[in-house]
Amino acid sequence: MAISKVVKDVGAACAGIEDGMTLMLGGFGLCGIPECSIAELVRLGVKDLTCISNNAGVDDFGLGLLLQERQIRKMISSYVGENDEFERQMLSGELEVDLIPQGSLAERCRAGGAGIPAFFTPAGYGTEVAEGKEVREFNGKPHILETALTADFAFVKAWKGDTAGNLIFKATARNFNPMMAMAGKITIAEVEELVPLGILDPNSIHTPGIYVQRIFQGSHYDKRIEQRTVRTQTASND
Amino acid sequence: MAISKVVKDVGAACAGIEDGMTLMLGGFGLCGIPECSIAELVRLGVKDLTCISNNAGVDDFGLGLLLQERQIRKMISSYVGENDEFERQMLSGELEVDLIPQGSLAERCRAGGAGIPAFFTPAGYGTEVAEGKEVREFNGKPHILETALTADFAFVKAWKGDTAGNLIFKATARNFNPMMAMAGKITIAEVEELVPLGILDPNSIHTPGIYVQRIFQGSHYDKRIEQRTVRTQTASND
Amino acid sequence: MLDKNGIARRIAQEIRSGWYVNLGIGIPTLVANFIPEGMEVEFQSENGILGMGPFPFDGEEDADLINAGKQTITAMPGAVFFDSAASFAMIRGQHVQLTVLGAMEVSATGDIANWKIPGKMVKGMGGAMDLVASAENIIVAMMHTNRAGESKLLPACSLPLTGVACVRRVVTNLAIMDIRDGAFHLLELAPGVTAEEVAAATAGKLVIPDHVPEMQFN
Amino acid sequence: MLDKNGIARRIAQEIRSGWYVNLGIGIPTLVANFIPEGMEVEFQSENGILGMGPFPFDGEEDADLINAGKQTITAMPGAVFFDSAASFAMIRGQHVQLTVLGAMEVSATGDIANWKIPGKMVKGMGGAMDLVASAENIIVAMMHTNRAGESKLLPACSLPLTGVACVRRVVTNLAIMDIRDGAFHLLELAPGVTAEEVAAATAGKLVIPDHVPEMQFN
Repeated sequence: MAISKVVKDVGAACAGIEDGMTLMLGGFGLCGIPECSIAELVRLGVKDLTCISNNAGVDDFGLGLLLQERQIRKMISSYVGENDEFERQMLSGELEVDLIPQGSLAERCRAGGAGIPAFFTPAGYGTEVAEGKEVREFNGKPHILETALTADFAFVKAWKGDTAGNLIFKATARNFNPMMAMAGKITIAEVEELVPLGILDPNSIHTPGIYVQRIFQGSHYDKRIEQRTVRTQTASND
Repeated sequence: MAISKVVKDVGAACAGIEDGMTLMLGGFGLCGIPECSIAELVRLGVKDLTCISNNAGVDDFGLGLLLQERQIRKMISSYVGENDEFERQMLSGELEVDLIPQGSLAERCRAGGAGIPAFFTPAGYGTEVAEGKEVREFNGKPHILETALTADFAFVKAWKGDTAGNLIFKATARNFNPMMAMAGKITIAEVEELVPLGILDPNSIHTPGIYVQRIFQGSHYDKRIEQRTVRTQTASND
Repeated sequence: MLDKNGIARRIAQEIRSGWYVNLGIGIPTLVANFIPEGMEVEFQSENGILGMGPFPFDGEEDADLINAGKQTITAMPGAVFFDSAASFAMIRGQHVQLTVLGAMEVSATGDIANWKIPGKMVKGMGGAMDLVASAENIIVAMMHTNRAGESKLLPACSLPLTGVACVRRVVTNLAIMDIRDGAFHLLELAPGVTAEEVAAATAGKLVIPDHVPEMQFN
Repeated sequence: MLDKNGIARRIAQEIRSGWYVNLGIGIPTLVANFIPEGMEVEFQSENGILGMGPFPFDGEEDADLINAGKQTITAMPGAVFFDSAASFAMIRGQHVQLTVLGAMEVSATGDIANWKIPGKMVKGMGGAMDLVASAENIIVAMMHTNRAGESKLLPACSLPLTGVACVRRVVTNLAIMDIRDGAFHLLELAPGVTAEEVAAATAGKLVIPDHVPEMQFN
């Protein structure tokens, strides 16, 4: 019989999170971020966090909310533009920042979940990203050794999830969520729609429930758009 | 506009396959194997092949058909039981065999497709699989360095595919097919059902068309069952 | 003395609610038959399914739905299918709480051999090397002696190894033993079996506590 | 002299049928607007889509469907969504035939810098380091000089590098140049631009052949 991962709300989901922990948070920009969990982290007031997330949100949304409250000691990301408070904290030295190539970040999370402690990649060779890292040539091309990333807690946001923790993401809101789900010692999934067992097609699951320890029905999704770009009806009729 | 990968039949799909090439073939046991392509390889009579496949078929089906015709010089697999001709050729030295742990085989194919030339895994440490390989300790546990696998041609069998080469596999017939699709210089997909563009849910594709160079509508699938196991109606009514 | 079903039944009692379990070919496969109804346990098969169900009814077999032993199976509600790389990511990443597998030999230091007899039989390791190198909790299910009557619990394995220092517990037709500090530690005896009989059938160092209880089946 | 759209239009002519193409933020994004109707080309965006379409109509934006520049987009028939690890598997594995990206500096040896100005601006490299280290075919799209009028085509980059010896071709508002043997080789001039003007705006070694044709737009 399937293992139930359902907890009653975001409060129950976030039990056990402490100061100084390492957290992973899914999302790309503001797309597919665990909005409810971030709000709860602000409410809990946990501090000295190391946050692994591709981006750092904007000033008043996403991880920007934790930055405003000075809850983050270190960010591990690939791109941190579009956030004035972030830039201020980083340039003043309040915030430690580790910038990682986006593909290496994704693969390092997957490796952390997949029991692969290290792998070689060409990304970053010859740049400051390679400093202190082993370099080895394969097929005549230099590669650097990158190590796995894991986290005490991983937070992911899915479109649909069932009681066994199986998750389906929507469109490009998938992004880093599946790998971070793999790499969390405890992975908390918030979903737009929590469905009973047997509803989701077993052939179309993006994250198997084995990676999810707690799941809850999220609410009040803002789903803010960072760069609203549209074309005009006329242009398309040409 | 999507890139069409459709070729008219298995003959067109297999153009360019030559003696001495390295081929990958998806499938686990007889489940999810590229039946039409294997039949064509027999018909073409290409020899001295190196075949990378989790298993070697049975005497009269799957890769066993190529073994019968002595077309394979070397097999790279994880499990080769259930095949008398295979055992005879191996013990007589006619056939070179490289046995690889199943998880390492899968990951090495993925690595080959993903541009990761090597990675560390604990599998096989302390066994003959580790002979000649670099050993390194991570988190107090010894790991061995495994390298990527690629192939001149990869053959995969999918349940549904569209003209852009996007593939969906069914149940456990997925197995090695997605990683081998990634690792083939030319990947040939045969499908039970070839559908027009826009029919498959873009959220539920297992193998994106970027990995598929040629796709064709397969026919006459035998889908043989290796171990038919059933329970009786009465037993279940207890 | 236990038969194969008895071994499987005893191992089933080791399984806890909330566990993901990988069962190998042979005796381990039988373990699934003894999980209490309603217990939250999911079976993983490394060819690509989580939530494996019982064998199908006659006529309902699906060639596309098999387990790692190539047997036709069914999927439980909440099951998931995935590819082989994803499957071994779960295994290597230690997301599976228990692995049960058979063996040809087990050593008193926890080594296991189960994939090759040089010059005679080479079936391959399949997923066994990944499983034993990765799992934190491995139970070996096997007969205590081979067909020639020789002990399969040895000071050191004579066959090519599948993994080193990885087996924690062995359940045989005679007994349950834990492996630590270079010895088999007798935990429970099969019904009707004496510690002396286990000692006689065990070539590796065997530690016998003062009191060894008989296995209980609930 | 070309404007940004002119640069994008000229780069579009480099694209061949059957190619998968990754377009970076800025000028590269505009390239998609100049692909002939019906040409078999698919755009990849590294946040997880293959088969990216044009911007949505007003009111049809979907917060869950964006490109790597965080802009709302649409999906073409035959599009696929995937996760970030799968996306960079495609990129790192060289399954994408062309990468077009912007730069702050490019050197005559093919180095590129586009992610950091020490002490001033640190936005991060995003996917750029993976893209430039992996792609076999990289075109840089940028203005020939910066706002201060200084050349962006240098003997060596002064800013922290994004990748080394990776850029093969540069398309600017003034010209197209190939990079090889430690020099920029002038291939085509933008309409109304002379080789002397390009030479004056190029700090790195520039090789000017006897005859340099003007860009043609079809």
